[in-house]
Amino acid sequence: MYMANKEPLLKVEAVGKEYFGNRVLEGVTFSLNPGEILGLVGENGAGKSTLMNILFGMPVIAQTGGYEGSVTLDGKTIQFATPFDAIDAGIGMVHQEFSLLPGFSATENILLNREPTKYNFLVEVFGDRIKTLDRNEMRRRADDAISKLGFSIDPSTLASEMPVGHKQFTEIAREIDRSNTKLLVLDEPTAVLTESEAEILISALRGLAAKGIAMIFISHRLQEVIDLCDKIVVLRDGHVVKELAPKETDLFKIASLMVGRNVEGDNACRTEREETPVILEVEKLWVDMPGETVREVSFEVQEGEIFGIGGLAGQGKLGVANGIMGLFPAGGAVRLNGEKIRLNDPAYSLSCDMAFVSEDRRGVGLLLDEPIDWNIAFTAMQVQDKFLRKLFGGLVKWRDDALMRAKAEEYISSLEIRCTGPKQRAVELSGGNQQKICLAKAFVVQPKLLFVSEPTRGIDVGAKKLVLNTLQRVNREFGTTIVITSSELEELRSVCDRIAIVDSGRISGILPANCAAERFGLLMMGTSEPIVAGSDITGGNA
Amino acid sequence: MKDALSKFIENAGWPRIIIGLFLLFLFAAAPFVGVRVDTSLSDTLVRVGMNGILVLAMVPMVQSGCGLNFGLPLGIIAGLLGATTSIEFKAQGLAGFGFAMLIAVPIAAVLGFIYAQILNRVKGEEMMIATYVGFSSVALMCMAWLLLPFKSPVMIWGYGGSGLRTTISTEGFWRHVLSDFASVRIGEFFYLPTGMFIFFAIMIFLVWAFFRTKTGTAITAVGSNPEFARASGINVDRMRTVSVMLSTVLGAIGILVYQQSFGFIQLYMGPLFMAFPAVAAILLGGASVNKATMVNVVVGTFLFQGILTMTPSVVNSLIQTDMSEVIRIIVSNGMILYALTRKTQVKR
Amino acid sequence: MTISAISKRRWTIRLILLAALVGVAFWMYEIGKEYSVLIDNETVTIGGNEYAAVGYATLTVDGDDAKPLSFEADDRLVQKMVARSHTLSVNILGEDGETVVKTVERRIKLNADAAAWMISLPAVAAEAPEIFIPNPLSKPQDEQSD
Amino acid sequence: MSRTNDVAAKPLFSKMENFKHFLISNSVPIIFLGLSAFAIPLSGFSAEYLVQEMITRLARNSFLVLSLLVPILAGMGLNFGMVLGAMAGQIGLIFVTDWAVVGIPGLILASIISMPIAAFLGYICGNVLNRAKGREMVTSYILGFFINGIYQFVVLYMMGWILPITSPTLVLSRGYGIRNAINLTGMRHALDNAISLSIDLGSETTRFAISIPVSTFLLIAGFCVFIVWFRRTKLGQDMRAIGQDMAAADSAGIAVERTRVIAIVISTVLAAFGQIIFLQNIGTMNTYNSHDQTGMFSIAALLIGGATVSKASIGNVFVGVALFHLMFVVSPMAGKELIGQAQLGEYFRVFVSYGIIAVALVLHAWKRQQERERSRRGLRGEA
Repeated sequence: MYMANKEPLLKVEAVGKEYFGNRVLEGVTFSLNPGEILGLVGENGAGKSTLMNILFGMPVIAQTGGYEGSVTLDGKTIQFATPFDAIDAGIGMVHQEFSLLPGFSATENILLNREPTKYNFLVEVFGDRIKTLDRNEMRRRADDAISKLGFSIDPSTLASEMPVGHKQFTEIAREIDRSNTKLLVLDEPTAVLTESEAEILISALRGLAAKGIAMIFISHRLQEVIDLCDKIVVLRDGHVVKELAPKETDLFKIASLMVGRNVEGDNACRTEREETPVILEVEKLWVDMPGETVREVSFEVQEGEIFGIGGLAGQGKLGVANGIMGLFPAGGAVRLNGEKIRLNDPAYSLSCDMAFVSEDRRGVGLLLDEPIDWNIAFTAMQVQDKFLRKLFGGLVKWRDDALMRAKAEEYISSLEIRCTGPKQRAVELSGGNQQKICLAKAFVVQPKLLFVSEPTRGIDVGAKKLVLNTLQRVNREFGTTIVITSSELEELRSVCDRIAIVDSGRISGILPANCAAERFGLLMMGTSEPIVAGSDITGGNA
Repeated sequence: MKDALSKFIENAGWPRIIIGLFLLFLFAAAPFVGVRVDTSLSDTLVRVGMNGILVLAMVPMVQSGCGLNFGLPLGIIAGLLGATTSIEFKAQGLAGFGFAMLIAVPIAAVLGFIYAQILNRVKGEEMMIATYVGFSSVALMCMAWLLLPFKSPVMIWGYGGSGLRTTISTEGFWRHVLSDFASVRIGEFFYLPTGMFIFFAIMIFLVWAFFRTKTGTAITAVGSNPEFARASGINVDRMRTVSVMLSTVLGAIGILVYQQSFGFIQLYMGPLFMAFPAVAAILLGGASVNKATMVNVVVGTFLFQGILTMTPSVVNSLIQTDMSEVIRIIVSNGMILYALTRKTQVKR
Repeated sequence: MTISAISKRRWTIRLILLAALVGVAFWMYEIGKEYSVLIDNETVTIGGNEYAAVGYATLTVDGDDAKPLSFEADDRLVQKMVARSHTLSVNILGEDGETVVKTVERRIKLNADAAAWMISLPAVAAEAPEIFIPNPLSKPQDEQSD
Repeated sequence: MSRTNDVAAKPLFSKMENFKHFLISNSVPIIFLGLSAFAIPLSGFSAEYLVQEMITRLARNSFLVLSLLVPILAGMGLNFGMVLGAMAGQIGLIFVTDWAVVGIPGLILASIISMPIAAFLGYICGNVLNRAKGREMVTSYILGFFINGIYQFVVLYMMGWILPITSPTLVLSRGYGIRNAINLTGMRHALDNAISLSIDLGSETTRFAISIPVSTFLLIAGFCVFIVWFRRTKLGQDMRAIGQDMAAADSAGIAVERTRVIAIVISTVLAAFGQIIFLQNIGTMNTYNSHDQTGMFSIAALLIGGATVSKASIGNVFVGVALFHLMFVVSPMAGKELIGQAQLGEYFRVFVSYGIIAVALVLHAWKRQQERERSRRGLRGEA
């Protein structure tokens, strides 16, 4: 399929990257020939996006101290300062988010800021931008790019009127139109497509590869990766675990490589907890949370349990807690201690002794501009009338600042929040300390059921440990039932009793936390068929 | 020391410091150009009392994240309706003033409620819309002033027989009822409208107290981060509605206080631009587009009214030209512009 | 063509156009400037020659017959003229004020400080070499008549 | 894995629905048409008078309103900062009046003088607006007031003192500062009358004579051609892109901030020319007020023509100017006939000017809020 005798188009050698002492990539090495398709797979946080950011010259890389190792394109070592340098060098990238202009036609979108123009005299006065657009040439080039893809879109359709699949094709056509594109990076291009659309895209990509364009294909749909790619690179924890040829592998092997770790083949795979009464019952829950849609989810949580919800980003795991707490439009039945919870009403959910630590710490979790004591006390004050003094026979509910400060000081010492005092504004704290405030805010309401989403995202190792320990302690000491949602499977496995994996808005399986990691891995890949424990997967290497 | 100074400058912002120094200079220069400091101070204080509550009317909306209340004319209209009605009924003295408030406040509450429903649908663009809602309500009321069936001869045009006059004197009704209450006169030139200040202080206390209650705290949180408030079970739209109604009611009370001191009720296009000095004053006092305190109100009103009082007298004597109008325009709008374009804005 | 050559050409063209714009501005000033010229019909002495005031005369500027100015002796009238070069035609009338005794045409060119001068009608009538005399009113007289 | 892609399902409009769509999308002009149809007979004005008035006012105002189109194209909303251009135009006129340059040369000279001033003010405005993204309108509105203060400072104190203005008809008797009213006698109708056409459609019984300022309309037509052409240039295309999605345009390598500044500069310079055309028709200039209402009236006219904050066409301009001024002319008389007070009609038109802007802004913001909510679900949210 590719010309093996030529020098590789792209050589990535020993690339490493650290963010603030946090190692995310190390010694990544692979190469890519013209016309070759490389599949890049790995869990969230395996380092895929960092690698792509390096390749594409995203400013964030340079701002955080650059990277180690070298990247060679066409025999030249590259060091891009901006994505535009990368584009000039012949790297095209199709991002996960569309960047199409809704009111522009397919043609205009494909040729955005690369429009062919015609000269007129005013150019001499006002510069090149006053050139008139050459509409015919634009149309011709758009047609060209689209037909190269082997797909038909009417070039005059507005992007706002296109189905999602066509938008994706338009995005790709935009990269193809660049005459110099040698390497195309596709980040989850099939995620929004229907199966038939995805098939068309796959065959179109094959056609492109045959014309000599190399590709890096990032997808969590492993079957596609196996079908399309010439070789597969598996990333885990910033390392290349293995480079595989698709012929010599299968879904299970890749999945186990991705999640890796122990392969003891724990046949027991059952929870040691004693059964307790069900506290939370979720039945056919759907949640319309942007980017994290929950389609149909049913599960039960037992009293005193720590229940984990895992899964890949964008699959809907975050939507569950947000939906139950009423933050996004939701439907279905949720029962707490057998009583039905009214959805879409945050005040009601809170009044049922449930609390929520949001994954969006700065957006939802904190009053950044207010002091720490406000942040901690606010929810309890509003929902449970704590920190209030009743004046004039309850006519006036007066805020009790002294009590708020005392409470804040209590949590500052018990959670080791590093700050100048209860009056420091939340915005001035580090991520870990902010997260502790979010936890304190939830603890103050003394919930029976606590939802915690992404409790350790973006905080340093020490704080991570403290946060998880605190959760376990609260669970043990107060018998608080906790539902933790996290992208980090290992974290879930270390603290939870049982873990549900969400894929495509549905629960693909619920397993005790001590089950083998690759079983969770397969569930994440959307393989919901029950696997006989101890079968062919036990032999996976690390 | 140097750090403290630069930090102070950073916190206060250059425009505020320049204007503060300018005012200081005006007071310092006054005796040298034959302007009496005690008269100027007295004038300034009277105007602070007159305008203070209108500036205070900015606070609730700023705190709830609705931005600067350019829709203040709406509250003023309610106040005007109260004032004209009380005169129609020949209500006099403190009771008359109370009667005017009694009429104005419910009207302001209703107008504020409607206004809030509009603002809740246009989050993020409140200010421009508030401006034009204010303007169009003033124009609508212009027609109403012509048509409303008022009969009192002190208010309607002498000859035409119908339609209210553009300015109506409150003389003989409730002119200076607050100002003269326990007022202090020191010497020939210094006059302190104690009653008005007591009233202003009460209002400030009430607003301050309101923001220490459960609801007030919720409103502050809505302004600080609406998503956080929502996740804490707060009905964001309701809190915004409460704040807008409060602002509008304060606007109505504010204009009544203004009128009793000023001595005249200005109808028709009079209220059109009244929001701007109030907005400028609170910003001058150190408020931002989404945070304001009582200190901001008092300091800002004093600085702004100080400039307005001092420039005509001092600058005129200094350079023999009346530049006060130009200075007023540049200072007030410059201040608003500065607040709107500051990069350090809390994200939404 | 290199980029610098293009930009050099462009800057040249831009400078030329800018100069042209400034030129147009001056040109517009030249052709659009309105002068209020005083025309004086008194006996004057210019360069040693005395020119006696004309009894009756009409004056038209640039052949605009619609609005002739009528002079009697010792009149001093204002005529507005746009741009600098003009042709004055003066009809000297007889005692009856109707019969044209003599017609004089005279091309004049106004200075930028036209307000400091006035035109002596007798001098024009006599076709004297110099027809401008100083304006006795020190301040520029620019009373607009509308 | 089946996913719903209902975005594409675009229903085919039936004829009836098409008509309904037309009515809804043109509801504002239609309402004003109805209002005028009601008020015209009441006012008792003759058709001849009204037609003549409309032609005059179209010639007078269209250029100003057209200058609003470019910033809308660039997604910067209604350019309340166009008063900056109006001020620049007035400064040009003050100088030209002082120099006593009259007629068409005077107008051209005034334009040339106002051009750099307007460009400079527009540059400032554009940069200020770049610091206030998302609230361009309120910022440009306040900026208008602020610059008005500086304008007053310059015109009222600098002119005749530092800036050489000598003509006693302009300078206040105190020796500096410009008088409140300036008579533009020399330039009055200079453009309108350069080529003008009188048509007499009257029969023996009815008089119907109107005059058309052809030259002014030619200039306006030229402007329209410019706008149509401008939209087809690279710069125009970039502005459209920025208007739709600043972030996407930026990631495609378009210089967003610079382009936005250019859009405002173009608008401001054109507004300066527009104000000069406006004032040559009026014939007198209120030094401290003429520009005040320029912005509001132009914006109200554009909105009445059916434009929105984010979308405006040349057609909106002419329909809007005609309808707005029809109402403007007719309403005082209609008010007088209706309740015996001309004042009422005058206040009514002020109310409409403010009200229409308020309504347009509310509708736009509301729609945007809804779209924001919908778009959260759109695009990639479906996974």
